[in-house]
This record gives sequence, C-alpha cells and structure tokens, in this order.
Amino acid sequence: MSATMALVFGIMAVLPLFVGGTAHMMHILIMCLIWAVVASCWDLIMGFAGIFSFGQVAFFVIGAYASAIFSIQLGIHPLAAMVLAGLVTAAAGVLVGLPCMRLKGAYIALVTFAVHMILEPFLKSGMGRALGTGGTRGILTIPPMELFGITFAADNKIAVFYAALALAVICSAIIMLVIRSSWGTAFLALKDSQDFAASLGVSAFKYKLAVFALTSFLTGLVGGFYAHYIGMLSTRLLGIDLFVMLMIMLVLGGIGQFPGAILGAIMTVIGNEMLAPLGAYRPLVLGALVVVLVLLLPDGIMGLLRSLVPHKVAEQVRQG
Amino acid sequence: MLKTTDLNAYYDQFHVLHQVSCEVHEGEVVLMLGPNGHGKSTLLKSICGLVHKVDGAIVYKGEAITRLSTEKLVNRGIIYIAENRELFGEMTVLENLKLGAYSRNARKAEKKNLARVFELFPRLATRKKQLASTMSGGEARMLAIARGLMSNADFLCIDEPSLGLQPNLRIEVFNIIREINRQGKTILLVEQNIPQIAELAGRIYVLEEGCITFEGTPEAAAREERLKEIFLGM
Amino acid sequence: MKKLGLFILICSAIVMGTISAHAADVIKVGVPLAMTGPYTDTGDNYWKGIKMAIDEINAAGGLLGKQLDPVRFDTQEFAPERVMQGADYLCGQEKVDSVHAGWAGWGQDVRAYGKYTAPFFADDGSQAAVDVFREDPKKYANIFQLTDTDINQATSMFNVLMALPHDYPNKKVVIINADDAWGMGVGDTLEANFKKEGWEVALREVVPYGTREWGSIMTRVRRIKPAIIHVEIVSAPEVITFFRQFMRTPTPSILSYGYSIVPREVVQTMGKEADGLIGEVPTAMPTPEAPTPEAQAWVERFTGIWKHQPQAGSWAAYSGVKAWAAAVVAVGDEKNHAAVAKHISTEGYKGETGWWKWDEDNVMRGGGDVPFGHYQVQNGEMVTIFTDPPVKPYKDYKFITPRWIK
Amino acid sequence: MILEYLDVFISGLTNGSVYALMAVGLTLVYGVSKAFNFAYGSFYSLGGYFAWVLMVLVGLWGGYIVVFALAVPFLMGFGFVTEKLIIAPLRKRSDWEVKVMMITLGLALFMDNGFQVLFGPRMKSLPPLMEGAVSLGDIYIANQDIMIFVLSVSGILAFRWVLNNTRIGMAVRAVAQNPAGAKIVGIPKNRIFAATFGISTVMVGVGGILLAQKYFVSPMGGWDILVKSWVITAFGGMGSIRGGLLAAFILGMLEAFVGYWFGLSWVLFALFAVLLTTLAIRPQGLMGKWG
Repeated sequence: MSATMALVFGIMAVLPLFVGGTAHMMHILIMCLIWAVVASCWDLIMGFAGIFSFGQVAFFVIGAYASAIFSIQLGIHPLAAMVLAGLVTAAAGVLVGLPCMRLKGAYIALVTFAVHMILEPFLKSGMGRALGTGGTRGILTIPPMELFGITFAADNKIAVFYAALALAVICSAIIMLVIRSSWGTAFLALKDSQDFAASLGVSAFKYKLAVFALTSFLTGLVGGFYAHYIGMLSTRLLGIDLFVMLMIMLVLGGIGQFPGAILGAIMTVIGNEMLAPLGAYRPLVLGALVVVLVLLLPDGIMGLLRSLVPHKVAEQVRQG
Repeated sequence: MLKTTDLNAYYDQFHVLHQVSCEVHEGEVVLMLGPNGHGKSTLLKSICGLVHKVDGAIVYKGEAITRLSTEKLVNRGIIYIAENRELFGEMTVLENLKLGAYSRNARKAEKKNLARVFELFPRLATRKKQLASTMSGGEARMLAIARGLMSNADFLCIDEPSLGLQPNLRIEVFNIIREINRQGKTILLVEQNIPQIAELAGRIYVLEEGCITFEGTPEAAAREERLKEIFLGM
Repeated sequence: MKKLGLFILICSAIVMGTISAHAADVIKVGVPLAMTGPYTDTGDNYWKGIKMAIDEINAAGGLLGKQLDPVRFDTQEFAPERVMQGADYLCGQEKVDSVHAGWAGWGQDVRAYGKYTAPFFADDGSQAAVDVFREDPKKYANIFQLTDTDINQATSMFNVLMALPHDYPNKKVVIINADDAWGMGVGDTLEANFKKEGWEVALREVVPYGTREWGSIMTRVRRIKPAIIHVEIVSAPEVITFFRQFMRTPTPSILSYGYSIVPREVVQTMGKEADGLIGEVPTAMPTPEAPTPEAQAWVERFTGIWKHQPQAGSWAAYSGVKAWAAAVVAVGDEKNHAAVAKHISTEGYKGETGWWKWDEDNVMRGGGDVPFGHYQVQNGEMVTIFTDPPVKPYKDYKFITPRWIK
Repeated sequence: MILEYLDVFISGLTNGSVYALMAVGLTLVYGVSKAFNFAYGSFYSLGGYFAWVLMVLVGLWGGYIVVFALAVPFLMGFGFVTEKLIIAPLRKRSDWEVKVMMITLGLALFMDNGFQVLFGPRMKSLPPLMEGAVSLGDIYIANQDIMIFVLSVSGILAFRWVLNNTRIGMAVRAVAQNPAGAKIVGIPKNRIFAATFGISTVMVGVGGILLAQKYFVSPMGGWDILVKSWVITAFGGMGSIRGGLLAAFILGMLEAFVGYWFGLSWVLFALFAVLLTTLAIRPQGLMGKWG
C-alpha cells in the first residue's frame, strides 16, 4: 500500500519538471491531488467503513466556504482558517452522521445526499448571506495562502502544486494508518456483520461517528485549500458534474481498494481532459465508461493490478 | 430414481461434500444421518440446485440434472422442504400454498393437490386466510411440507422436519411423512430424532465430515457399534 | 508495481502529447461555453453567433490574411475551478488571441481571464462581474461585457412597465424570481424600484429551478389581484407552466417575463397562446423588422444558416467577434493584446445597428445604437414595442392589452 | 379563506398523484431486489422522449392511446434487458448494492447525455392529453390534472391488484419477502428481478409521458424526479407500496401548504426536515420493514 503511494506521489513530484511551464497542466495536476484526497476520504467511509455516504461533495464545499469565510470575516491566516474549516466540517460530519447511525443502506445515502441538496439553497439564502457566503454571487475574492514569503495563489502554480502534494501525502498517510490500525480491522468486522462486530465488543456507533468526523475533517481541510488556491467560490460546485466525477474516480480506482482512489482520481482528471475534444459526447462516453468499468473491472484499477501481480507480491503491496 | 456419483460441493472456500455417492429408489424413504454441520443439508441443497458450486454427477430418472437451476428441478418433480421453513410471512396460508404450485408442472394439478393437502392437513384448511408469520411452529412446519407437496413433486427432500417441535407434534409430522410416502412419493430425509424415524426408513446413509461412512438398512445400522453414538447422541 | 509505474508514465506521456505544435498562419480564438449540462442551451445560442462571425471572416480571406481557428472549451456548470481551467487552457496553453464567451461565470470569469491579456468577451449581465472589474481596472483591461448589468436591465424593465400605455387598476406587484444570481439581481432591483414609486410588493417569491406546479402561488396571486406579475426564471418549462396555470383563472395583471421571454421554446411551444406576454432582451436585435437594412440583412443571414430566428445572445456574441476583429485590423497585430483591448474600449465598433461603445468599466451599456429591447408576444412572434434608454416606442409597433385583461 | 385552503388542497392532491406515480416504481424495485436505481430519472425522460418521437417527430395517428399501447412493451423490454445486462451480473458480488448504485449512475449519465446529443438541449413539448377545466364555484380544476390524478391512482390500484391477485404478482411479492423461499418453490428469481425492473420502468416511463404533456421533456429533467421519488420512497418506507402512496400525498400536501404559507423556496427544507424527523423516529420509514 505504502509502496504504491510512494511511487504515485513520487512520479507526481517530478512531473512539474516536464510541464511546470504550462499553467493549464499544473492546474490539472493540482486538481488531481485535491480530488485524490477527497476521493480517498470517500473510499474510507464508503469502501472500508461500508457507510453509503453521498455527502462528500457537500463536506468539501462546506470546508471551502468555511475557510474562505473565516479568512475574510475574521482576518485570520488562511492556514489557520483551513484547520478551523476542517473542524467545522468535522462537526457537520458528526451532525450528519448521528441520524445515520440507526439507518441502513439506501437511507444513509439519501440522508447524506440531502445535505448536498440542501446546501445550495442554504448558501444562497438569507442565512447563508448573513454568514458571508455571498448568496448567489458566491465569494469572488478569497485571500491566497502566504507562508515563508511564498504566495500560494493561482498564478504561482508550482508552489501550490508542492503544497497540494504535501497535503495529499499527509492526508493519504493518515488514511493509510487508519486502515491499517485496529480501526481498519473494526471497520472490516462492521462491514461483514454488525452483530458479529458487536460480539467482538466493537461499538458500531463510536467507529461510525469517528469515521464521519475524520473523513469530513480531511475533506473540509482540502476544501479550504481549494478555496484559497482558486480564490473564488460559488454554489456551482454543487452541480451534478463534480459528484459524478468523484464517483468515477472511486469506481475506476476500486472501492475499498485504497490507494486505488488516488490512482482513480489522477486517471479520471487526466482522462476527462483527454476526452475534452469529444465536446458534447464527453459525458456520454464517461457514462458508458462507468458502466463498462463496473462490469469488467469491479475492483477497479487496483483490483486489476492485484490480480495481475502474483499473489505474494500483491500481499506485500497490501501490507506495504 | 435418483443417484449421485462422486458429488462434491463447496461454500466459498470450504469443501463441504467429498465424493458423495448415494442412491434413492422409487417409493423409498431414505434417511440421511450424521452429526450437525457435516454436510447433510448441503447434500439436499446440492441435489435441489441450491448450492452454487457443485461437481460430480446427479442422475434423476435416468437424466443428468447436475447444475440445473432450481426452477427446472422443481418442474421435473424434485422439491426441497427447508429446515427453517422459508415461508412467505406476509402472505396467507392459501397464498403460500398457491406459490408452492408455481412451477409449470404443478399448475395443472393445483386444484387436485390443494384438495389433497387440505385432506392431509385439516388444520390448514381452517386457516386459509391467516398470515404465515402468525402461525405456531408446528403449523408453520405443516405449511412448509404442504407447500412442498403443492409442487406436485415425486421426489421430496425434507430437511429436519421435526426440528424444534414438541414430541407429540413430531409424531404427527412423521405420521404425515409416512402417509405421503404411502401415497407414492419418494423421500430423502435428513433427520436427527432417530428412534421414531428409523422405522419409516427403508435405508440409512451416514454422512460424516462430508463423506458417506455407512449405507444399509436400519437394522444393520443399529448393529453398528460406531453408529450408536450418533443414534443416542441425539 | 512496474506495470503501475509504466501505466502512469504512459498516461502522462499522452497528456503531454496533447500539447502539439500548431501552424503559424492561423489565429486561435478561444470559445469557452457550456457544451454539456444544464446550460447547454444558452451555450448553443452563443456558439451560433460566434461561429457565424468566424465563418464570415474566414470566407472573406481571414483576419490580417490569417484564418481564424476556434478552440472550444466546455465550461460545464461553471464550477470555479472549471472557469479557471478554461482560462489556463485557452490563454495559458493554447495561447489564443481572443476569447469569446457568453454566460461565463458571473464574476469568476473576470478573475480567471484577467490573469491573461487576450481580449475576453462575456455576456454575464451581472453587477458582480463589474464589481470585480472595478477592483483593478488596469489588470482587467482585457475584460469586456457585451451586455449591461442585471441592475440596469431590471431598471429598464421597470421604466418600460411604468411607460406602458395601460391603466393599472392598483399599485400591487408580485415578483417571482429564480434563486440564481441573475434572478436575485433582477428581483431585488425591481422590488426597490417599485417600492420607491409607492407600489406595494404584495408577494416576492424566490423559487428553485425545476418548479412546475404553481398552485400555491396562484392561490395567493388570485387573492392579491396584482396589476403586474413579473417572472424572472430563464428556463422555458418553468415560465410556460406558470403561464398556463395562470391562464386557468387569470387576474387582470400585466405579465412581465423580463429576460425569461428569451428561451425560444416559449414562443415556439405556445405560439399565439403566449400573446400578450412582455419581456426584455439586452443587446437585442429588434424584431420582426430590424432597425437598419444591414441589421435586417444580418437577421436573414442568420436565419438562412441556422434555420430559426436569432435568440438572445447570438447577436451579442457575433458582435463581440466582429468588434475584436475590427480592432485587430486597426492595430495591425493580433498579438498586441493590450493595444487591441485599448482600441476596443476607446474607439468602439460600428456594427449592423450602429456604434457599440463600451464605458469605463468595459461594459456595453444599454442605449444609443444598442439599446435594451422590450418585446411583446403578438400573433405568436416577439415584437419590439419599446427601446430603452430613453424609453421610446419602436417604429409603429404598439402595446396590445392582453386578452385576459377585460 | 376556506376556498383558498380548498384551492391549495387541490394543488396538494395534484402534486401527490404525480409523486405517487413517480415513486411506486422505485419502491417496487428496491423492495423486491434491494437494487437502488439511480437511472430512474432517466427512465422518466425516456418515456417522455418516446412519446415525443412518436407523436411529434413521426406524427403517429391515434393519439395517446396508441402511444401508451406501444410504450408499455417498449419500456418493459428496455427495463428487462437493462437489468439482465448490467445489474444481474453484479448480484453475485458481496458489495453489489453500492456497485448497482454506481453502474446506474453511469447509465443515467449516458442516457441523459444521449438524449441531449440525439434531441438537442432544448425542451420538447407534447400535445395536451385534455384541455379545459371543471369549475366549481370559484375553484377551477384543470381536466389535465384530473386525468393525471385518475390515471395515476387507477394505475397504482391496478398495479396493486396485479400484485395481490395474479400468479406473477404473487411471485414478485414472494421474492420480496423471502428470496430463498421463492427459489425453493421454483420461482425463477432472476427473471422476477428483471421483470420487476421492467415493470418499474413501465411505471416511471408511462409517468414520464403523462407528465411530459404538462411539464415537458428535457435531457436533464429526470434528476428532480429521482430525488423526489427517493425522498418519497424513504419517507414511506422502502419497499412498501402503501407507504409510498401515503408518503406521496403527505409530501404533495406539505409542498402545497408550505409553498402557500412560507413560499416555494422553503419546500425543500420542509421536505427534508419532515423526512429526517420521520427517519429519526422510525428508521424504516412510515410503513417500511427492515431487511
């Protein structure tokens, strides 16, 4: 697991040597890293913890708005705002997680997706505007992060890239540690059978809430990073496009196949750009691709790799 | 009538049945004995197409039926009557019985079978409109057997029909099985309450750790020291 | 593991391979529009105008002897990073010499394209975009708006409503708008204007897109019996269902649809049924008879190519391309972005209806030769009844009292 | 005042009948096969486009009766084949539920954009099913709405009758209640799954035609339908048709009255507030059962 991650991030780290001069390419690489974290968090909650949470994009947007609002309204340093935003998002995650504790499958999906659905009207409403969301206009001026005399703004993409890389490495490492820890085992037990897990003394309640808190914290943190990088926010993030893209990342990488989600994110972002010449046919092809991938590669790229590489090596990869 | 040759069955990674060969002749009641978890139910389910991974040969009335789907088997007259009954709880007794006659083979005989079943189980006749989930254990067991009979099957695989029943109800169930057999049905029976059931059986197989370890008449089985444990252990 | 590494290398190689060399004798023109998703419809309107302008220029021998080569980019749903990516792709990587958009991000686009120098034409119609521009007019000198802001358009709608040759039975108005930036901007402005004139805003409803059942609003409308109902939702199904449900038991109210009259389906679907509705289009080509022979010829060319009447946005986007081309010819160098932009903002451009002049905010303000058009549906077609500012009747076309007002 | 409430009440009924029609198919598939269909909204659009192609593009004679007569077998076949092709193969996997959600989401993306490429991004309209209105004093009820109400309620009742009184309907209920038991008695479970999917496609597709003549068809128009059906299904209890019916009319009323008292922008908040409260008290919905 860690070897794959090291390789992926290692390759990512040297890519600016080749495309560092092209803002467009750097932007794509940065978005790869940002979505990699968001998709990994989703994988942790859905693939490992087995909770059908559909609120991932909502948490991302909550984090982004929170960080922007903290840095603008309170005038605090964007880094502090990001961490605060992470905490706010974690709180939101716990809040959403609580009613989900008693629910099953498609109901959890609905409740979490409801958060997604309601977020847009909320951000646009009077309440949202009072908080500083800018209503329907969005927030068009968000201060960039400045650290050690470097400005991590949209016109300094190489700096942003390495900051994003550092963030992605840290977040992925946390996710990996969680999966390998006793938590990971508990999740597996929970996924197999709630009753069985209970007999082992695993408290479903505690772990599920904890995974909601952790994934939303990381997602919110990255959302904050996104806000300060792009420098503007609008509710258009909540369209169906991003949601579907994230889902494709997960399908492509393999659900519950961490670090497959990272690979999935990178391939989806890049693949989506490569399909751009198709114009209106792009989403058509994407949709068909999802169908074919789920049928032919049910465990995603990661599953394919594991079946390609001899079993022992795969085991090593998994063990790290 | 039915013959298995070198039958193997698997659940996921677990190899449950090993090279099982057994035979049931027309009109016979064959009793399958053995400790719990050694593959008796799996054998019945393998015959009835309810186990995904099976190899070896099953021949029924001279035709190979290995890996045929359950609905085809039911249509050919093989029915499984489950130990845990598997009734449709939110439906009435009558609906359960009608669903028992779902296969094409059973549909044409539905009326006749319904009359016969109500004759066999007069208590069901009085409770046609009752929901299956509200029935007592004994009644539900009767309903499960009755539903199996509705399939117009010639070959009944009955899985532990007396499980969880009080002694007097057990006797009733066994009497009914005897009556069914008398009416011409062939029965492969998995049971653990030997003393009462043994007299029903024409022959006995013993299945241990997925292998057949004994075959013979009840009298022969009773003479086997080794099997006494199984007999009395129940 | 090796296979994985190889795979990633191949992927990145393919990506880098897409940066291919281009011939030097073309001028690349960026066209970021919604090609997929819910905004596809408007994107299509703009594209038809832009394509027509580019084809005309190319057919006439190109610009400075070079052919124009449109590079399209799908802005999808205008998520912030998507808007930025469009700018990075078109200006940063493809190095286009001008960008022609329509709806482009309502302020987000100004930020994204302001980082580059290529002249950028948008049809945002949004005060938010102007506010961003004003933060740093020098930096954003390449940003041009083809239409006036929501605030000014709404004020124009209000002025025309007040100027209608119609006796309002009372001073009550109902305002219904969509919950997007445009709808809110128009709704807020109208509300303020009506209140200032001593009207009662008896009902102000903000509704989400996708609303099809208006029963609960109609109940209240029937009680209020307002003199004016203004609906501002730029989406055909919403406004058509509203109209049909209103017509079951109509109140004697002027139905003002503002910019929501624009989706072609409104007139196409309802035909004469829609007679009486009024609406507004900025940077509009007046119909059925254009103000000048050149303009009339343009309408006929457009109809000839695309087989339908031009819709709002087509002409604005077309004119954006032509204005830029004229400036390039005047400057003599398409690469001198600053000079081209300066020429556009100082000299303007002479189009089919007359002069286009951008103001100090690089906004094409309504008025002069390119006024706001105010329409009424008559006999199943949109007819210009007023232009503004100043509010004056257009040619001989007259407002007709809607049939539901006795 | 009373008249106004009556007016709003009628809007609520109209909403409710539309929602009921939308949601029954979704709850059916979930109840029988536990498969959650994200492409449900696209099937709705499919129905609308099917009718548009026949009536407007081809100009078929015979009106809606012929369209419905052709739509039912078409939609049934479409749903059946879709299930066989993309959902049945996933059933063997332990994590098939989430896989089904994803594959149907992919299908939705494919279909919606397919509609856009084929028919263009602009909305299409169909001729009205019925014109005119009934007036009762100051209250007007459009014949169109009456037709929708009558057709959808009778459609659902007919469907319930089929479920309760026919062999195939009983088999569908049997699979929903006890898949293992259904298999034992020789009900071809996989065919029932596919058939249910087909029936649900018919329900939503015919609903699409019925509503398209009032609300129009557009490529992305199905998402609203999906979300609303989903809310109704969960509210009423996934898998419970009676619960779905009840939920549809409760939510239809809620929408009408919240819209009347507070404004349409509060409807969504109210909808989810009611849903969350219900689920907090009864996690299985109004009439749902676990499992």
